[in-house]
Amino acid sequence: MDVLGSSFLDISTRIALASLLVAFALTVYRLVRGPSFADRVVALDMLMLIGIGFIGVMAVVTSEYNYIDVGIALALVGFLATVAFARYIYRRAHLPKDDQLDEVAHAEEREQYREQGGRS
Amino acid sequence: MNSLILKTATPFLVGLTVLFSIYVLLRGHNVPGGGFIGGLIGASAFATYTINEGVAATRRAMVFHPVSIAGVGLFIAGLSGVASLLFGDAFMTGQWWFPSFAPDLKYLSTVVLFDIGVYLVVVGAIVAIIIGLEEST
Amino acid sequence: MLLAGVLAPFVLAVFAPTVKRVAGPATGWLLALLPAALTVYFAQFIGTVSSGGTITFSTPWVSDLSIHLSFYVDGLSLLFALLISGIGTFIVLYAATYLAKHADLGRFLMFILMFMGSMLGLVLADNVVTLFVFWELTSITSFLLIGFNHASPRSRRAALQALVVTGGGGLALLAGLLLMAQAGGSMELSTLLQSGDLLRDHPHYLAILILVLMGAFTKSAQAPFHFWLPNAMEAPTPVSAYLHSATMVKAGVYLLARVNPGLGGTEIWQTVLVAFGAVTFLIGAVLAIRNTDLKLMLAQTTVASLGLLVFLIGLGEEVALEAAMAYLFAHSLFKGALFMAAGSVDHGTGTREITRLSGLGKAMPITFAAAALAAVSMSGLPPFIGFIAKEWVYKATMGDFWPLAITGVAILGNALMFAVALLVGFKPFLGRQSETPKHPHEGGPGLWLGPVTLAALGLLAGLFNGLSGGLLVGPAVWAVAGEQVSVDLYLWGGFKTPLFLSLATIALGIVLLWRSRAISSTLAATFDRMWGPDRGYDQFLDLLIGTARTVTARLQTGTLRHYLLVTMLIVAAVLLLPVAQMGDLDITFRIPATDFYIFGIAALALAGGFSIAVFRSRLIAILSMGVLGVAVALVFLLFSAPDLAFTQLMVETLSVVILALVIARLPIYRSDWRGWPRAVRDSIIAGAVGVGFTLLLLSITSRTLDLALSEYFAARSYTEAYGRNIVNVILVDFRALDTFGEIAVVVIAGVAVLSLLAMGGRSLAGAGRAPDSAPDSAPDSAVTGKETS
Amino acid sequence: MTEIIAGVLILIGAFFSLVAGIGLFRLPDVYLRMHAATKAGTLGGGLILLAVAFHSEQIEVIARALAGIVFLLITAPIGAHLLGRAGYIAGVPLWSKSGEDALAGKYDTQSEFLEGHPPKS
Repeated sequence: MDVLGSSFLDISTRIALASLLVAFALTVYRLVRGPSFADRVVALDMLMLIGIGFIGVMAVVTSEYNYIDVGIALALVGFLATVAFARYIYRRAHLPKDDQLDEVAHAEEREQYREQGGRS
Repeated sequence: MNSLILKTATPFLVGLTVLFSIYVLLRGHNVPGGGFIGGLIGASAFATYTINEGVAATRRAMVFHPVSIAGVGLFIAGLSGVASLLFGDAFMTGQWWFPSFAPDLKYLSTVVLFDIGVYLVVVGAIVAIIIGLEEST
Repeated sequence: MLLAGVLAPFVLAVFAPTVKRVAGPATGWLLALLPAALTVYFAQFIGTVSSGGTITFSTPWVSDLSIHLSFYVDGLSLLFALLISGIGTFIVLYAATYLAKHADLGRFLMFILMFMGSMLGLVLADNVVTLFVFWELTSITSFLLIGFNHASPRSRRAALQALVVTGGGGLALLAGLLLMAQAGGSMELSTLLQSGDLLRDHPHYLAILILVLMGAFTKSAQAPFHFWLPNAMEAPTPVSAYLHSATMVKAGVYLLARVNPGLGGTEIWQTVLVAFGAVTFLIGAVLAIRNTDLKLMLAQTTVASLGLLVFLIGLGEEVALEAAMAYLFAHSLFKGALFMAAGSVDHGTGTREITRLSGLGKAMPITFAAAALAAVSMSGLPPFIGFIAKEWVYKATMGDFWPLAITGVAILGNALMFAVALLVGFKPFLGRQSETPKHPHEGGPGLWLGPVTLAALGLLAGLFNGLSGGLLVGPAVWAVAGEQVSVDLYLWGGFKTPLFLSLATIALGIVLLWRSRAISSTLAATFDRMWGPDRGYDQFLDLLIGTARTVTARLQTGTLRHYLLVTMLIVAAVLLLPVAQMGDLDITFRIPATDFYIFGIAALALAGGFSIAVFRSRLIAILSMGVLGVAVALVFLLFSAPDLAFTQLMVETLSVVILALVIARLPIYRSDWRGWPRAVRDSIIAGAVGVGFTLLLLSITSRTLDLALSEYFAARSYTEAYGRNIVNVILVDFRALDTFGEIAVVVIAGVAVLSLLAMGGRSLAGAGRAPDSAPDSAPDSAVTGKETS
Repeated sequence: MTEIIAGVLILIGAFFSLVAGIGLFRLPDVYLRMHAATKAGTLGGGLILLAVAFHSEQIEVIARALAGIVFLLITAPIGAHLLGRAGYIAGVPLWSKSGEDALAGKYDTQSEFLEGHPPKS
């Protein structure tokens, strides 16, 4: 797999991939840790951007330029996911008041579940 | 979710995406792309449109019911297969037509027709599912 | 022409309902023309067949399996063909008048004609598979006919029972026939039966024998499988007269006679056939005397006579085969006549209970005459063919195979048959006329023409025994014995033991007749409590359905989680068990020498996967799946598979979007409340599946990959399909048919989702309430019909 | 020569992506993180796409790369806007040390009615 070209471009792509990887890791951290659900959606959106970065670099490295179509499609679909989740958060906010969206205390929900025998 | 900004941007984005999906579909023969991927992009375009503009707008935009679009797609795919029977080949063998005016145009064929059929099926079926989910509030 | 003969009844059957609508009362006469014509057609063969010749006909059907639609007419099949078409003529006539007022007479005649066609096909078939096809056709038409008045649950049960028993036997027969064809080296019976010795000492001989006997015994209602025949009396009388006395139940006997030259003659063949035959003969005769319903008595005597035939074929010497063929001929005549007479009595008086019938002679003179003649022939009194047949039976039992025992059985059985014959033939017609639900009256010509002719034939065949022997019974015996044997039937054979045995039978018969009322009541008392095979059949079915219900209840619990759990467990087992068993998976595990970032991405994919298992919120699970998907797509990309990466990303994100829509709609708990033990269990199973697939892939990649396929496509992709994107070219050109299947599935999936959403509308409408209060997304109870807890 | 430009562009792009990642990691609340993600992220992705365009020197690749960049520049801000709005309405708390919330008293998240600006319908 060692297709990286020689010279300056070679070095720069390696560095770029390394930093993209770190960014990817940080985004995954935020996605998993994110206190509120909105954080996680932001992380997902960031994930798409980093994906496009990867694709771009790989297009340059392998000079296989058809990859950027994958990038464009990813940008589009990433936007769709963000819109879908944003609307989900918005809809949830309008339902009868229950606490924060994330998994803080759900006491009454757990009791209800246990009353029903908690089997299903 | 009546964000004005979204409403203004959606038509432009959806239009561009549908164009892009058709582009990916038609060049699929020689370059990464093809009916299935084109269909997925088309489906996500209409999904965006449904989420932002609502189901009624999408139905108007798609003119026909999405499932019937999928049906037509399947019919076209079947037709392109059957066409090869007329030329005495087995079912689904590709028939190519090389126009005299452009001898090296290697594109007009039942195979591409089949690909378009696949595209319509994917778009129709997935949009039908998304509309179904959207509508059942 | 033979093929036309066999297929003609099927063709006419299709038009039977229309003929009924058009012709009305004359339907019987019109439709009866075909079987009559067939009888004449087959009759012309008597000349050639009786002089030893055979007629064959063959057209290729499935040639590469060497299955031909081939027919073969010799003495045996000609005798059967004549019986089928001859009696068929009268049955069609009889049925048209008997069911004249029935709404579905057209459909009934259609079934009868279809049965006639399949029966003709069966007796004339030469190719093993053709024989089996017609064999199954007779079972099916018999099912349709028994269950004709499908309104009554009893006839539905009887029809199903008959189908299950004969069908099951048919299955065994198919296996037996194919084994025999494979052992004998040819699919044609005529050539197969020449190589008898090859078959007899072939290692599979025992298996072939058992399977073929299974088929024959279930069809001809031998001992353990005899219970379906009396139950089949639920069918209208024409069916009982035609199928369940003269033709269909004889198919098993025909088969045994047909394969006798090939499979017969061994020690085991003889003992099995004689044993089963004798037992059935006794059971049938005893049960016959016990019953009081005319049709049931006749049905049990049929079972008895079938036992006698099998018993005679089992004996195997020429005399026994002559007796078998003669008895077969006589039985078809008198039993057919008696059944039709019983039908006329039932039609005329409205009841079949022998105890309530007496003194009908004056009201129904012609039926009485026919019934009397047939009964005398059945009881074996001279000068009827029945007498000759019984004489020959006694000559056969005097052979060297346990002579005393089987002669004793023969006498007892025949005596019982004698008593029943006279009971059925004379009791209802003699003495003072008893009152019956309907005022007794003679039926139309259609009703009495059949019984009279058949009974008369019984008499004529007896008188002109030289003719019937030489032309019909003789050639049949040649076919069964395998070589040309001289056969001459005679009425008077001098004062030899068979005559004395007949006299002894008649004496015993009269005694039984006189005490018949007492005997039947005592028998009834003892037999009713006993566990019969009929009850055994019901228990077997209940057991079968019971286990099916419990297994389904355990598997189909209705909650999606159980289905997923079971599926994943099976996948894990399939992947890991062979490894555990084989143990030595030669995996050369080496760290691939590629760039660092691939490991980075793999690590992040792992993080995504891990967070799905650990975190409790379903939303986090969905998003982590997103991470996993993007990471995998990037790996595809890094290994230069753009199409794959493209599709993966698209499908990944779209499914995340659809999941988001679903979560917002369905009343699902946002957080997944499985306790940690269950979460651990799920993770372990998921882990097992993962490890399984990894081992699978490693073992594949460590072997040298067979690149033949990729080279094939690479070479042809541009030259033949003018496309450089091999992946897409394969999808839409080389493997277009698979893609066609796949997009059909996509359409179906779309429609299915829509219908589910439309149907599930109610449970989704509930989503308006705060989703947390609703239970887990257990399916709408309307769908599973089971109240979810 | 184009290789040098491509290399530089990739480096800057990757750097900005990294900055976006760090921003996402360290910033205290969702609204600040959104800034990092959209601004730096889009810039990073855009530059790398630009690098691809330079490196390829083929017209249709450049066209597609530019289309991609335009696309990114449109979708990212809209996405961020939606998320911010939905987050605020859902009541995601601001970072304690950020200045006082300008909309606090004036914007009723339920009816989305801003004081002094009655909803048109």
